[in-house]
Amino acid sequence: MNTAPLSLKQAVLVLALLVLCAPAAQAQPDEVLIDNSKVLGPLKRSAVAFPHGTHMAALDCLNCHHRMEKGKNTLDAGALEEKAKGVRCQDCHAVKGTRIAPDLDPTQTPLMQAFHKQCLGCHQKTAALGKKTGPRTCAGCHPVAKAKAAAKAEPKAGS
Amino acid sequence: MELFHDYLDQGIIKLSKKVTEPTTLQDPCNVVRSGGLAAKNRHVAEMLSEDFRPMDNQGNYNYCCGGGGGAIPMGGEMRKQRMKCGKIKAEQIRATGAKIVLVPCHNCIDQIRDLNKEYDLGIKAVHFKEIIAHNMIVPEHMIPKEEDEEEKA
Amino acid sequence: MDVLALAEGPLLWISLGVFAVGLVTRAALFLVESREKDKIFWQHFKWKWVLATMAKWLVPANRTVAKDPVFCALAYAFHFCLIVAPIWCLPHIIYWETSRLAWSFTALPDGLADWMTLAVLAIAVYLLIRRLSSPDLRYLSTASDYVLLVITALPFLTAYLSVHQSLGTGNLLGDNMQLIHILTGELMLVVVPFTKLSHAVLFFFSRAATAVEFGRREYSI
Amino acid sequence: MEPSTRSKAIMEFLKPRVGARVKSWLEICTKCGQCADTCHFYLAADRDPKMIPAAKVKYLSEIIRRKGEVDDEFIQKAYDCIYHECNMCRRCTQFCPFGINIADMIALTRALLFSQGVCPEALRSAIKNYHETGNQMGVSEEDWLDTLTWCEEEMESEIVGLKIPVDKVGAEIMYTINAREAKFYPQDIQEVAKIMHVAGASWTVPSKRGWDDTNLSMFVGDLKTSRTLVENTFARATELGAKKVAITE
Repeated sequence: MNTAPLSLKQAVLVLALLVLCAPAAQAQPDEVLIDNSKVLGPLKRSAVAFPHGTHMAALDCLNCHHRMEKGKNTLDAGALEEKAKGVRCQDCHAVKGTRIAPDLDPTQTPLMQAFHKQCLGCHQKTAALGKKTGPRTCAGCHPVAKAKAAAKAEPKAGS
Repeated sequence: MELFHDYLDQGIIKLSKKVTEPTTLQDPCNVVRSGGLAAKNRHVAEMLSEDFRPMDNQGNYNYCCGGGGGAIPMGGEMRKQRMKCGKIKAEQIRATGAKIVLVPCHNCIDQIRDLNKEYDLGIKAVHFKEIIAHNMIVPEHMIPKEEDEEEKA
Repeated sequence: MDVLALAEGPLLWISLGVFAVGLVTRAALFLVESREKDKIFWQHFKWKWVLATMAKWLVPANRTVAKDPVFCALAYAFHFCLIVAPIWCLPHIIYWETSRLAWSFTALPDGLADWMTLAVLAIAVYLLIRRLSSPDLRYLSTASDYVLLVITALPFLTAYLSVHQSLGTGNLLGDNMQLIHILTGELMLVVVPFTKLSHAVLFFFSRAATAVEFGRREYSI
Repeated sequence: MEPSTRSKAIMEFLKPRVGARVKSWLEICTKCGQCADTCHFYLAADRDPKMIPAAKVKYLSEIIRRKGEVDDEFIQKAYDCIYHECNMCRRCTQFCPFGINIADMIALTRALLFSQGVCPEALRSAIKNYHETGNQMGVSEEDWLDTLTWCEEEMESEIVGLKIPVDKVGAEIMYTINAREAKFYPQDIQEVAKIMHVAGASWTVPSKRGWDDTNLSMFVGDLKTSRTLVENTFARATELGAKKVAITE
């Protein structure tokens, strides 16, 4: 058992970190805005601007995208296309009742927790090994200034 | 004290009269705070008095008179401090306007009598037993008649 | 391993361990030593009195509240916020969720946690001013009384600064506020068992001891 | 006495007596100051911080911190505080949020000083009297019985049939007094006799050690003498088969 979902042995499947991921040959968006407000309701912290490109440069797709069966990631990297089912995290991990494919997540890890485990868990683990890695603080991924700007912008747009 | 309470409460001892002057009551630490007799203490005082005037903090949270913890039997060496710290008790007594302070404790009574002199309280500090013995109804057969007559004569 | 990894990894576990084991040890030592030296405590022990004293003093239902309502109201609020906010604030729960223990529980709304943090800070400032302005408290206080008040308040101050990035980004302090928060929090946890802050558990034993002694005069419990 | 010998003696005295409670109390006091205005010494001294109950235990904590290594001047200061600035009334404990028992610690400090031969002279002589006669005033058994007899005689003229029953076996109440009454306030004895007689009480007064219900040795922490005194009284009550012991207060 460990903080990183990749090592969750009991599970059948799990998530996709991100909104998209196509075959490696295709052009990948460098940055993806992770905004799950549709699933989670209004966000408490700013949506995460996820640098997908930077991750692709350092990691394999299957380091993050996963579908665990008997401790093995059985996801086919070649099938990772942007709109494919099972590519995005919320396809399997969701808050209760809104899960698209509940049978695919027997660990019942809610979406927000899945993100935190996947991102923060990996960053922490990598940092503990002394390697360069991404942010490990709340504001590192959810900058406060952005949230404030968003909050200001919204009422203006409404008026 | 508890015994006196029960005697008075159960009518074993009856009083011929109550104290008419305003009274107040000391709560000795060892009888009240440590002895748990606050209610009975007050009840005795009320049974003995016509005009009972409780002090501030009457009962379990009353101040010490300043004579406790060996202060009285320490004698002279403690006298100065005893008079000083007793100021609070003296003020409490003065605030009630009472003329008689009922004090069911030998330590407290010595201290309060000293305070009376020191702070000019104009009060008399007395034990319950003094009032009871003085004001109770003595059955006819116990009163020596001849002597009474002799005195009158 | 960088400082942050150290702080949120081994140091965090060590400080939580020192805190928990320390307090349990203090409690155990009290029981063992009192069995030996405070026999009177056990000879007269009655749960009735102990429960009565807790019911009076764990909530503002005692005579000291009547004597000094302002101080007591603030002191109770201080302790309530001090305990509740750190346990039920969202970022801390996320730490539990991503930890090996994978504990998860419902968080306080962010706004409420924020207000509780500010309450702890405001009351800490009040306590400091009170300590500095009263001749009595100045006379009683030793350096540790001031230091411990600061140690207690710091995690709350840094929590607020960190959550709101109040010091901005791109500067040493602002960028490292979460690290500072973690370190100050750990410092507080570590000192609790060894200082007057051990009243976190010893409060219960001290109150119980006095309740047992005052037990037959139940008003005094 | 050499300081080092004294410190050894002090620590030996304290070791079995500083238990979990005292240790916790000395440690957890947050100096919140709530005890200050509960103390009549503090209030009467115009709120002198020195008189705050929480400040008065500093001698005990200092002695423990210094491992008993204290000089005569320190002992004198401690003496002045614990004897002249505290009545051990426990009012502060009633208001302490933690229930810290200051009076207990003052009593322990007094006992510690007593173990080092330091205590108020008047109390020392009372203790001597206790040992010699069983009462604080040094009243001999003869004088005591004498006092009772003339108290009885004087009262007989006021109340018909009044008796002060001495050593009556099987009486319900054994009455004890403050030895000061025997010496200075005999009318107290007479008043009680009158009340008892009118109430028709079954009562008695012991003639031997135990009739003085004061326990001044307690104030200096001489628990050995204290114990003997209490044992005396209970021994008399047992001998006389009394169901209750009434004390003079």
